Formats: sequence, structure tokens, C-alpha cells
Amino acid sequence: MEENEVIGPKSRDRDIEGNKIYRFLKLNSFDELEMDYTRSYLSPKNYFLPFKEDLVTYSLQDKGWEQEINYTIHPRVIVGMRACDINALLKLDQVMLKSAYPNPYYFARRKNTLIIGLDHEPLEDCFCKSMNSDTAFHGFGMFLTDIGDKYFAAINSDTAFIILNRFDAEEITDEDRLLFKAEKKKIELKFKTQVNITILPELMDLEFESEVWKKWGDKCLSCGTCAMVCPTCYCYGMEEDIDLSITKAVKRRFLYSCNLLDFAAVAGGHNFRPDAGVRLKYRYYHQFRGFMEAFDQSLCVGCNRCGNACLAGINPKAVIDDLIETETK
Amino acid sequence: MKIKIDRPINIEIKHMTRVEGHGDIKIRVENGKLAECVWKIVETPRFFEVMFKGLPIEMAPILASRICGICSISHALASARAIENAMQIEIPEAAQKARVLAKHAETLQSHTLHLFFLIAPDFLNALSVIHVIKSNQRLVELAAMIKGFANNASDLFAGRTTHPVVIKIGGLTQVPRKKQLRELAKDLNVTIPYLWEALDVFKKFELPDFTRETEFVSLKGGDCYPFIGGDLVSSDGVRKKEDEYLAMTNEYLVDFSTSKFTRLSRESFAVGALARFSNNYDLLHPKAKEVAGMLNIKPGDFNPFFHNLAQLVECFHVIYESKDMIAELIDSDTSEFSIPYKPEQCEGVGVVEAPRGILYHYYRLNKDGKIEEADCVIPTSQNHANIYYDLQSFVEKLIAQGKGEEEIGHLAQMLVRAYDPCISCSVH
Amino acid sequence: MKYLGITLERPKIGIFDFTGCEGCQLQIANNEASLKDLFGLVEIVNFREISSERRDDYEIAFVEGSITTDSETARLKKIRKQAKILVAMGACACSGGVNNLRSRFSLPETIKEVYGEHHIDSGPVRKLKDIVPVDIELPGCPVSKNEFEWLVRNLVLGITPQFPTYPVCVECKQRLNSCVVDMGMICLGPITRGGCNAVCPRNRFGCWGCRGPSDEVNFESLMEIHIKRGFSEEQVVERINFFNTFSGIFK
Amino acid sequence: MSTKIIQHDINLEPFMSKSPDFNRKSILMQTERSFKSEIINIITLTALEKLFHIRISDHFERENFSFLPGQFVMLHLPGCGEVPISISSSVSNKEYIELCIRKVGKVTGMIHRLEPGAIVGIRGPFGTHFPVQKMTGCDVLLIAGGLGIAPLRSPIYWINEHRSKYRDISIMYGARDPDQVLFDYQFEEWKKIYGLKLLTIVQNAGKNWKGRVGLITDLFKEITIDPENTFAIVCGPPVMFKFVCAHLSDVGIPRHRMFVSLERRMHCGMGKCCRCNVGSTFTCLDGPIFDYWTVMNLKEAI
Ligand SMILES: Cc1cc2nc3c(=O)[nH]c(=O)nc-3n(C[C@H](O)[C@H](O)[C@H](O)COP(=O)(O)OP(=O)(O)OC[C@H]3O[C@@H](n4cnc5c(N)ncnc54)[C@H](O)[C@@H]3O)c2cc1C
Ligand code: SF4
Ligand code: SF4
Ligand code: SF4
Repeated sequence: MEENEVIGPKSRDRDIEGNKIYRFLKLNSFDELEMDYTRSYLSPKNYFLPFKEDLVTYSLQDKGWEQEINYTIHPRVIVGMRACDINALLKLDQVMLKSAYPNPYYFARRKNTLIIGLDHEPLEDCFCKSMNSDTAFHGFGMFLTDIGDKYFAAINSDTAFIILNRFDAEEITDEDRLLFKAEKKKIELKFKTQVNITILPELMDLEFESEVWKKWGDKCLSCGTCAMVCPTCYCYGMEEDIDLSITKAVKRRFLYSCNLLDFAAVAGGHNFRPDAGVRLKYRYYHQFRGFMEAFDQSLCVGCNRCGNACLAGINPKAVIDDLIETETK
Repeated sequence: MKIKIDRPINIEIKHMTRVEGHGDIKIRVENGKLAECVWKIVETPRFFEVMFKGLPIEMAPILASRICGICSISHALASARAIENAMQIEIPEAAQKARVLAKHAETLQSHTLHLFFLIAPDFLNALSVIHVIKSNQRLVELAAMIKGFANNASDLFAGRTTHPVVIKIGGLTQVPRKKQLRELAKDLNVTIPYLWEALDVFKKFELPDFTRETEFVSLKGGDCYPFIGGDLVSSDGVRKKEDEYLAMTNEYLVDFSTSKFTRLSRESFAVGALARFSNNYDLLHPKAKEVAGMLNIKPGDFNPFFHNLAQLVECFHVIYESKDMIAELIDSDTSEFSIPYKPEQCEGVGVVEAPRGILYHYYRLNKDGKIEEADCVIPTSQNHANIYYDLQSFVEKLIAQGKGEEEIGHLAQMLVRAYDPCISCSVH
Repeated sequence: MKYLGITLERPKIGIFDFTGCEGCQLQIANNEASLKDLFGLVEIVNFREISSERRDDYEIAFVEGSITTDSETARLKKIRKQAKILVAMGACACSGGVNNLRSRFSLPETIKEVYGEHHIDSGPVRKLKDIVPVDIELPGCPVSKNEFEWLVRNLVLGITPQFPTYPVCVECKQRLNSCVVDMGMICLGPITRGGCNAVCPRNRFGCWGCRGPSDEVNFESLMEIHIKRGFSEEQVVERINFFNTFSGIFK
Repeated sequence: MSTKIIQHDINLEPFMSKSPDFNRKSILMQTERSFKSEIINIITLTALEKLFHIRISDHFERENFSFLPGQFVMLHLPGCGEVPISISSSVSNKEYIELCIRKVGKVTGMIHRLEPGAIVGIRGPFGTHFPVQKMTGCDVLLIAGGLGIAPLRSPIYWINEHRSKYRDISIMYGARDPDQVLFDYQFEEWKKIYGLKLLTIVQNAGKNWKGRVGLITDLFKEITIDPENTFAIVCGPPVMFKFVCAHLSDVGIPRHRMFVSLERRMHCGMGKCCRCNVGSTFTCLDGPIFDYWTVMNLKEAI
């Protein structure tokens, strides 16, 4: 605790109905950790892709400048990430590490973070099973499943193993294995929300001009919330700033959202996507179709955070169902 | 043999600088006699009392804070308190403490701004702090650090430095977390030595010698130096309850000013740091008393320029008291910081000591929780009459001393500045 | 001062106030730590609130407050004539701000209420744009000190600044806040221009829209959201009208 | 818990010691490092456009820098911003690169204020290029509208340097006003020395303009196209290449042999920011040079 920064689910606020609102925040002690949390309002993605991140600092002098780039990241532990969040990271890895121009900032964070995953019973609106993201096999240091009075731990890294040995860990017995299987089964059966994704890429193309987009677009506030809370949305923008003495400059990256008005604006004030509905469509298009084309999987992991956070009530399940319905009509 | 030449003096200062708001000074001396001497408020009124009408009560503190950019926290507090008093609700203890701390932060903020930025240039022969940076850099650094701390504290306890966001009816929207409090406490300990260092600079300033006896009006603290709520007292022996504020202020209109004037037992009275100091000296933090001793100021001193010394004493008071209160808050349960309320038909008064003196807000509400009538009495408007009479007597004294036009103009402005008038606020 | 070999002029700045609380000006003085750099970057020739220096050779004028009297109108016109760039600073200057709340009542009624039969010189509340052309509007009540400095830096570099086009929600998420609408409050964040770093929601307090509309505003949806959560239309409208920043686009 | 996690300082890991090689895309490198480069010369072309000669300061990096016609660099002014700009010079010019920049906004406006000697940053090159090797043995039609001539200079130089490998080369160039015609000082050289056919046309003729007046598509009347053996490169505003490409496919040139350069707002040039993303296609990685078939199948490309 003293040496490493520990991040975990905490609740500070309650919604109107009195339910706790969880967020991944820095823990000051393990007592603050709420292992029985449901779903965090925001995904923990910002611990890998911060909302704002200084990429390069410059010191300016006369005609020129010097640049300083630093990837130093202090090690960090994140406790309680869900399988879908871990899968989301794996998808981000595809973009950030496995494709052209890997992102060293992300790489440094990824390398210096120990992830302790945690299974849970799905909420009413989780559809990660449909997105094949309800279980995680790698991408974590340790993964815990609650089997009654103990946790079943899957270990994936040496560091995690060392940590585990500090607690009174026991060897897994056959009985535990059974309990574990039963628990997994129970979780699997609990999924209520399903989204038919097999036909999605095709559907996206067929329904490109669909009225459905306009209908949902009219509700959309173009506030970018969905992308901000999503564990996989990674679009960003760049900004540069100079200090008041004109001696220091910084290049900064900030996460952006394709739902925001000026996302696709170019020269002469032309905007490729002036309508909220069109922008909404592009977010879904990227999640379910574009990413599929590039990496053979959809970007969405089915956590429904966007649906939960969207004040206007726009959620993938409803939108996709709507699309399917108009398509079959 | 002395030859006395009576040159007519004609001073007209339009929109006096280094004060908050718009005020003019006009002085005319003919045949060696003071013919005219006015302190004229030309600020355009915004009619806040009218703006409040018909608004739901939860908007009151938000709107109230916009009365003044410098003492916005005081206005929000007075406003919330008035409505809470009206509905007879008592806010949780943690919220009470956090509110006082917000108040302290504002007092420190406002006093340092006034002392370092507005007053100090007069004594350092500079037009403004911009020039002081060159001549006396250390002083500006000190100001930056002290005020920086005060800003942080305001951010923490009020949400931001100007126009607070956490003050709501029934308490606060949140109180700082323990960790934040601990960090602030660290910050505070770093700041205290700066204040002492600044004291050495201010000790050297030579204040003009001038006294005009007056009546001091302020809140009276029970067991601590008063900032929020309490009895209203005057040094002439008047003592009233919060809701009898009208008997304390007696507002009246004069034709040369858009701000109202006030009176109590005499032609004018004074509010502010010096009045508070005079009426509540015993309740000051021991360190603050020590500072008062070093500055040679005692209760019952009437030199208006001592106002600034009293402010300095209060800076020490609030910072030391904040230190204790933050420690208390860290050790206490802060989970309760707001209570629910139900609007009803009622009326109430809230009084706080703003940095510039006692501030009253009054509201009458209807049963739907809408404001039907509002009244705000601002410290500076209570001071205007006092400034007005001080100015006359001060200028007369200066004429008698044979001072020239320029010097009179300069000193007259210094006198007005000493009161730290907040004019836009007084007109509101 | 030089930037990539370009010599930067040190622009002369005047800061002026009209009918308002002077909170916006205070924000400028409030950044003590950077005040020295600020004074190095620009030359402040007129700033009544903190300086006795008064010169009229300013190039950039920052103007705070709304306009309510004829003498103010004349003074503003004079400032406009001198300044190459005129910046309306704060909600009062950009939209009239809270001052507009009194426009719900007639002027004679208003004066009588506060001053009785006493004569007071006052007219309707007007924003700067009603009287003179305004080059840049720095939004907020009060303006944010960071944004002010950012604007100054841009002006010194000769760059036309681009204010955020997105709503407060974006920054609210970035600060990891819980949504105050979920917590049962009204919030205008989804329609209000970002840039304030979501100070209000950060402090568990719904946004009041002091910065005016973002580039895309969906009133219908905002209304629907709040009505669904049990607020009345009147409550939302009251909120939207509070700072008057949405006037013109919201009926 | 008292296990201190070992910190991985990727600043120290071996890949950092290699010099960044932007054409080898697979290794992890300092993607944000710009080459320090000096503006060595500035040529004012029109009121809005200037041509900058930019020389990478570091000797080693300059040697290493190589690109192909059609690629772009990210030009960076610290504290001001970074913009994608097509390289407008010959690939064999190892001394400096030429960038033709139109003043439209924040960064480009600032670049226009700079003077020789100023140090700017260059990242790149990025993006796809015109398949100039594939075009050997064929006619090449280069069609530019307005600023579109800038990215065409690089293939023009290339073709000249390998002139014998190509058959007939025609350049069609249209501008709005005569004073917006860029690089006219090079036209004679192109025609005479390079042996190219060059046709220019303007929309609004002024007093001094003696050449053709009309739209760029009018120029088709003056050339004969051998559709079987022609490649076309089209650069310019979307409306223009829409019309031009439509005409070309009418003539019979297959769509996959027409190439266009798309423009999108770019913040990274590395396929991360998604600003230039059209569906699953990134203008910066898969483009900016696309064949027209792909463009037509891109949703919302033009
Ligand atoms: C692959 C590629 C190659 C390019 N090559 C050249 C070139 O050789 N010469 C040249 O002058 N320009 C070129 N551009 C366009 C150039 O990048 C933009 O003009 C530049 O980014 C504008 O930046 P700014 O900061 O000056 O403008 P801003 O202040 O950011 O914006 C001013 C205006 O320009 C628009 N704009 C901003 N960025 C772009 C963009 N990337 N593309 C189009 N419009 C934009 C804005 O919408 C706004 O209307 C190229 C663009 C791309 C994508
Ligand atoms: S459900 Fe929404 S928030 Fe979750 S991964 Fe899919 S798109 Fe993102
Ligand atoms: S905008 Fe707000 S802070 Fe600024 S002057 Fe007006 S009321 Fe004061
Ligand atoms: S959150 Fe809203 S009310 Fe608060 S400062 Fe920002 S825009 Fe103004």
C-alpha cells in the first residue's frame, strides 16, 4: 500500500434511488475497497489512457527549442477489474501495441500496472456474454472468483504470485475447483441481456442510411459521455500550450469523442458529420463494424456503461434491436 | 512673519482607483475654508433586491454571491443562513465548521488582496503592485504565497475562490475529504511564517495620524471571534438580536450617492475589521493579540488608518484558528453535511461578518419556496457615512496643516482606501 | 520576447468594468503565482481595481460587466474606438448575466422598489454586443483564471483562440465525477460550453450554464431528461434563464 | 501488502537506443519525437501560399530520412500545433524537403510568420504514396486543382528522374484566379526539360491572363487518353476530383488506376486519434493516397 499506488472501486455518491455510484479511485487503505461493487460509472481505462496526458515538453529559446519525452510511470495496482474491462484492455492492446506505431505511453502504463481481476454476477443490462467478453484468460496478473468464503485465484504473473504468497493462500483442492465451476456456471446463466452481434457488421452496412440513426440522433445530446465512460473508446485530440513566460511548451493528448460536434471538421469550416445522428452512427460503426474489419472482433465489450451513463437513454441494446427490427421489416 | 496665501483647491477624482467599484471624491477649498467635500458613489445599481423576487430559494445563495466578486462567500453564507433561520433549521456541525473555514479563507484572501495589492503601493510610492514587483519583489512573493494558500483553502471549502458552489441551503454540497484536509493543513503550516515575514514589512509603514471618534458596530461573539451569526452590538452600548437588524442599520438616502447611508446612535458608525477588533478583542487568538501588541493597536483606537492594522491582526487570527479547526475537522465525523428541508411561508435574517464588516440578508418566502421580498445591507454602505464625515474632518485638518492640493488628494484617497470599500457591493 | 525567432510585441492591455461584481477582474489578480509572468508578457496600462496607472494607449481591452446607463454606453464606445481587440469578459458582458433577472420587472417598478421616489439613472440591461462589436467573448461567471491566461497567451502569439465547442459533460467525465443528474439534480452541463473544468459538478452541484451554449444544443432532449426525473419544465427553464446566456437561442 | 512492484522504465529499454525509423513501422519508438529542422529558405508564391525549404538539422537523421511521392509529414511548431503537410519535393533531394503551405488557420498562420533560421519539428514521413513504380511503362495523367499541385510536385520530380521508364506524361492544372497559379516559374522547365505536356486553366481570367479560361474538366478536350495504359493521379478539392474521376471512368480508365489524396483533420498521423477515420479506414495509415475504387466504397469520403 505504501510503496505502490492502489486503485480500486469506491463509492462516494449515491443516485436518486440510493444505489451506490462506484468509481475507480485511489485507495488510501484496503478498508476502502468495496469488493461487492456492481459496475463502476466510468471504466478504469483512464489509468491506461489518461483523459489528458502531456506527451512532450519543450523548452523554447530564441529560434529553437529542446524537447523532452518521458515515459516514466510509477507502478500501480488496480484491484477489482471485471472480465469485460480486462478484455477491453486486450482490445486496446491491439490498437496501441500491436498495430503500426505502438503507443509507448500506453505501453509504459500497461507494463507498470498489476491487474487483479474480479468476477461478479452480471447486472440486468450487461451484455458482455454476447460480445464474448464475459471471461478473461489473460491480460491480468491475478483473477479472483468468489467461491463462498474464499477466492479462487488464477495467477498470470510472477509479481502476482509473490503478492499472493503474502496472504494465507492455499493450494486449490478439487472441491474448490467444483465450486469454481459452479460459480462460473451461475454467472453464465445470469446474463439477461443479449445482443445479436453476428449479423451486426452486415447490418451496419445495410442500415447505413437508416431512419433509426435519426431517431436516436434526435435524442442525443452530443455530450461525449458515452465515449468518455466506455472502456474501449480511444479517439483523441491534440492540443498544445505555452506558458505565460513563453519559455515552456507542452504537447498534450486528450481523449475525445466522435460524438462531439467538431470531431470531423476540416478546412473552410466543412464538417463531415454535422448531425448528431450521423455522429452517433459513426460511433456504433466504429465499435461494431470498423474494428471488426481491422481486428476481427468488435470493439465493444458489452459492459453497457455507455447506456447506463447516457442521460438520454441511448444504449447499444436498444439501438441494435431497433436496427434489426427495421431490417427485418 | 508668515504670509498665508489662500490658493483655492479643487480636487475632483473620478472613479477612484484601487478600490472595488466606482466612487468619486470631490474637494473644494475656498479662502482657506472647506467649501465642499463629498464622497460620492456613482456605481450603477443592479437592483439585486428585485432580482431575488420570485426565485426559488435554492437560487438565493447563488445569486447573492454575485453581489460582490470579493466577498462572494460571505454573501452566499448570509443568504443561506437567512433562509435557514427563516425555516428554523439547524445545519449539521461539520457543515457549520466547514462554512466558518470557508469564511476564514475568504477573509484571508480579501485582507491580503487589500493590504498587499491596494494599500501597500501607497506606502511604497508606487502606482500599483505591478510597480511594486520591481521595487519590492519579496513583498509580492509573500503576497502570492499567502494569497495562494487562501485561494486553495477557498477552493477546498467553497468550491472555488470567487462565487462559491458548495454553499446550499441546509448545509453544503460536500465537505473536503480528510486527505485533502491533511494536505491543506500542511500548506497552512508553510504559510504562517510568510505572514510573520510580511508583518515586519507592514510594521514599518507610517500611518497618517488622524482620529475621529465614532461608533463601532459588529457581531458579538459568544465564545469565539464572530464571523457567522450572533448578537449585533455597538460600542455605544446598543445590543440587538439578528432579526432586529433594521434597528441597527437605519438606512437613508442621500442625493449625491447611489448607495444608501446608515446611522445608529450618532451621525455615522463604522463597521469592519477595526470595529470587530474593538468589540471582540478578548476573543482573538493569542497569536493575533501578540501581533496587535507589536503593531501598537488597542481596542478603542479610532484612527481609521488602523483599519489596515486590524486587518493584519485578523489575518493572523483566521490562519491560527483555521489551523485548529482543520485539525478538529480531521478528527470528527464529517459524513453529515446537509439536511433536507421543506419550504414554508416564513421570513428570516442572516448575519455574517464579511471581510469589510457586518452583512445582513433578509428574505420573506412564500409556501412554494419562492422569494417574495429580499433585503441586503452591505458593510460598505454602512461605512459610507463614516467615510464621508471622516473625509471632511481629515481634509479640514490637512488644510490647517497647510498641505497642498496634490497631497490632500493623495491622502484623501488613502483614507477612503483604508476602509477597503467595496462599492459595487454597497450599491448592488 | 521571442518565439521561434519571431519577436513578440508586448501588447498594451486595459481592463475596464461596468455594471457587475468585479469578480471577473478579480480572477486576473487572483493568479498571484503567475502574475509576474503575466505582467512581463503584457503591459497593463489601465486596471482601476488594482492600479492607479491610467493610460489610454491600450490595444486590447478586457471589458467586464453589463451596460445600464447612457454614460456607460458612451464610455464603452470610447473604449471600442481605442481598442484593436475588445474582449467581453464574463457572463455580464457577454449576455447581461444575472443582471438580466431584473428585466422580469419594469424599470420604474424596479427603481421604486429599491429607492422609492429617489432619482436613479438606470436603463435596461444590455450586453456589450448590443452596443459595440465584440471580438472575443470570454465566457463564465466568473471567468476562469486559467482560461483568461490562455487567452492572453494566444493573443500575444497572434493566434485566434478556439474555445471548446463541446459541453461541460466532457470535462466532468475527465474529472471522474459522478453525474449529478443521476444524483437527482438539475444540470445544464450537456448544453453548456466546456472549458471551466466542470467546477460545479465537481463540487456535487449541477451546472447553471454560466458559460452559455456549446456549439450543439439539444434543449428538447435536455428537458425530456429532467422531466423524466421528476423536475418540472418551469424549474429547468428557470435554470436556463438564470444567467441569460442562452437568450436568443432558447425561447 | 509490502511487495514493491518492480518499475519498468521503458525509457531505458534497448529499443530506445535505435534511431527512430519511420518507414519501418513495427518497432516501438519515440513516436512523439520530432526531428529538429531548420527553415533554410522561404519562397512566397502567392498571398496565401509559401514554399518552405526545411532541412533536418541532425546529420544522421537527415541521411536516414526517406520518403516516397505522396507521403506527408507532421510539421510541428512547439506550443502552437502540429499539421499534416504533403512533401512537395523530390525524393532524391537529401538536403532539404520542400513544403508548400497555405495559410488557413492557427498553425499555418504561424508558419507564415516565421523567418529563415527558425527551428521547426518534423515527424514522418507518414501515409501511403503514389504507386509510381507500378506506373512504369504507362501514360501518366496528373491532374491538380488549386493547392493540389503541391503533392504532385514530388511524383513529377520522380517521373523526371526516371523519365525513360514512363510514356506520355500530361499535367492538367486548374486554379480559380490567375494569381493563384502556383509554381508557374517552373512550368517552362517542366515542359522543356522534363518533356511533359502541361495544360493550365483558370476559372476567372483577369486582365493579364492569356491562357485558357474554364473548368478543369474542359481540358480533357485537349488530350487523348489511352485508357488501357494510363494511370491518373488527382489532387484537389473533393468536388473537383469527384467530377474529374467520373469523367476518367467514363473514358474507360479503371478506377483502381486512379489515385486521389484525401484530406482529413489529423491529430496524430499514426492511426490512433481516429480523427481521420472513415469507417475502418484511417486516412493517415491507409491513405492519404487511395485508389478511386476504395474511395468510392468509403462511406462519406467526399
Ligand atoms: C494528408 C494531408 C496533406 C496535406 N498537405 C497540405 C499541403 O501540402 N499544404 C497545405 O497547405 N495544407 C496541407 N494539408 C492541410 C493542412 O494540414 C491544414 O490546412 C492544416 O492542418 C490547418 O491547420 P491550422 O492549424 O493552420 O488550421 P486550424 O486553425 O486548425 O483550422 C483552420 C481551418 O482549417 C481546417 N483544418 C484544420 N485541420 C485541417 C486538416 N488536417 N485538413 C483540412 N482542413 C483542416 C479547420 O477546419 C479550419 O477551418 C494537408 C492535409 C492532409 C490531411
Ligand atoms: S457497452 Fe458501450 S461503454 Fe461498454 S464497451 Fe460497448 S460501447 Fe463501450
Ligand atoms: S460575470 Fe459574474 S463574476 Fe463576472 S462580473 Fe458578472 S457577476 Fe461578476
Ligand atoms: S459547471 Fe456550469 S455553472 Fe459551473 S462554471 Fe461551468 S459552466 Fe458555469
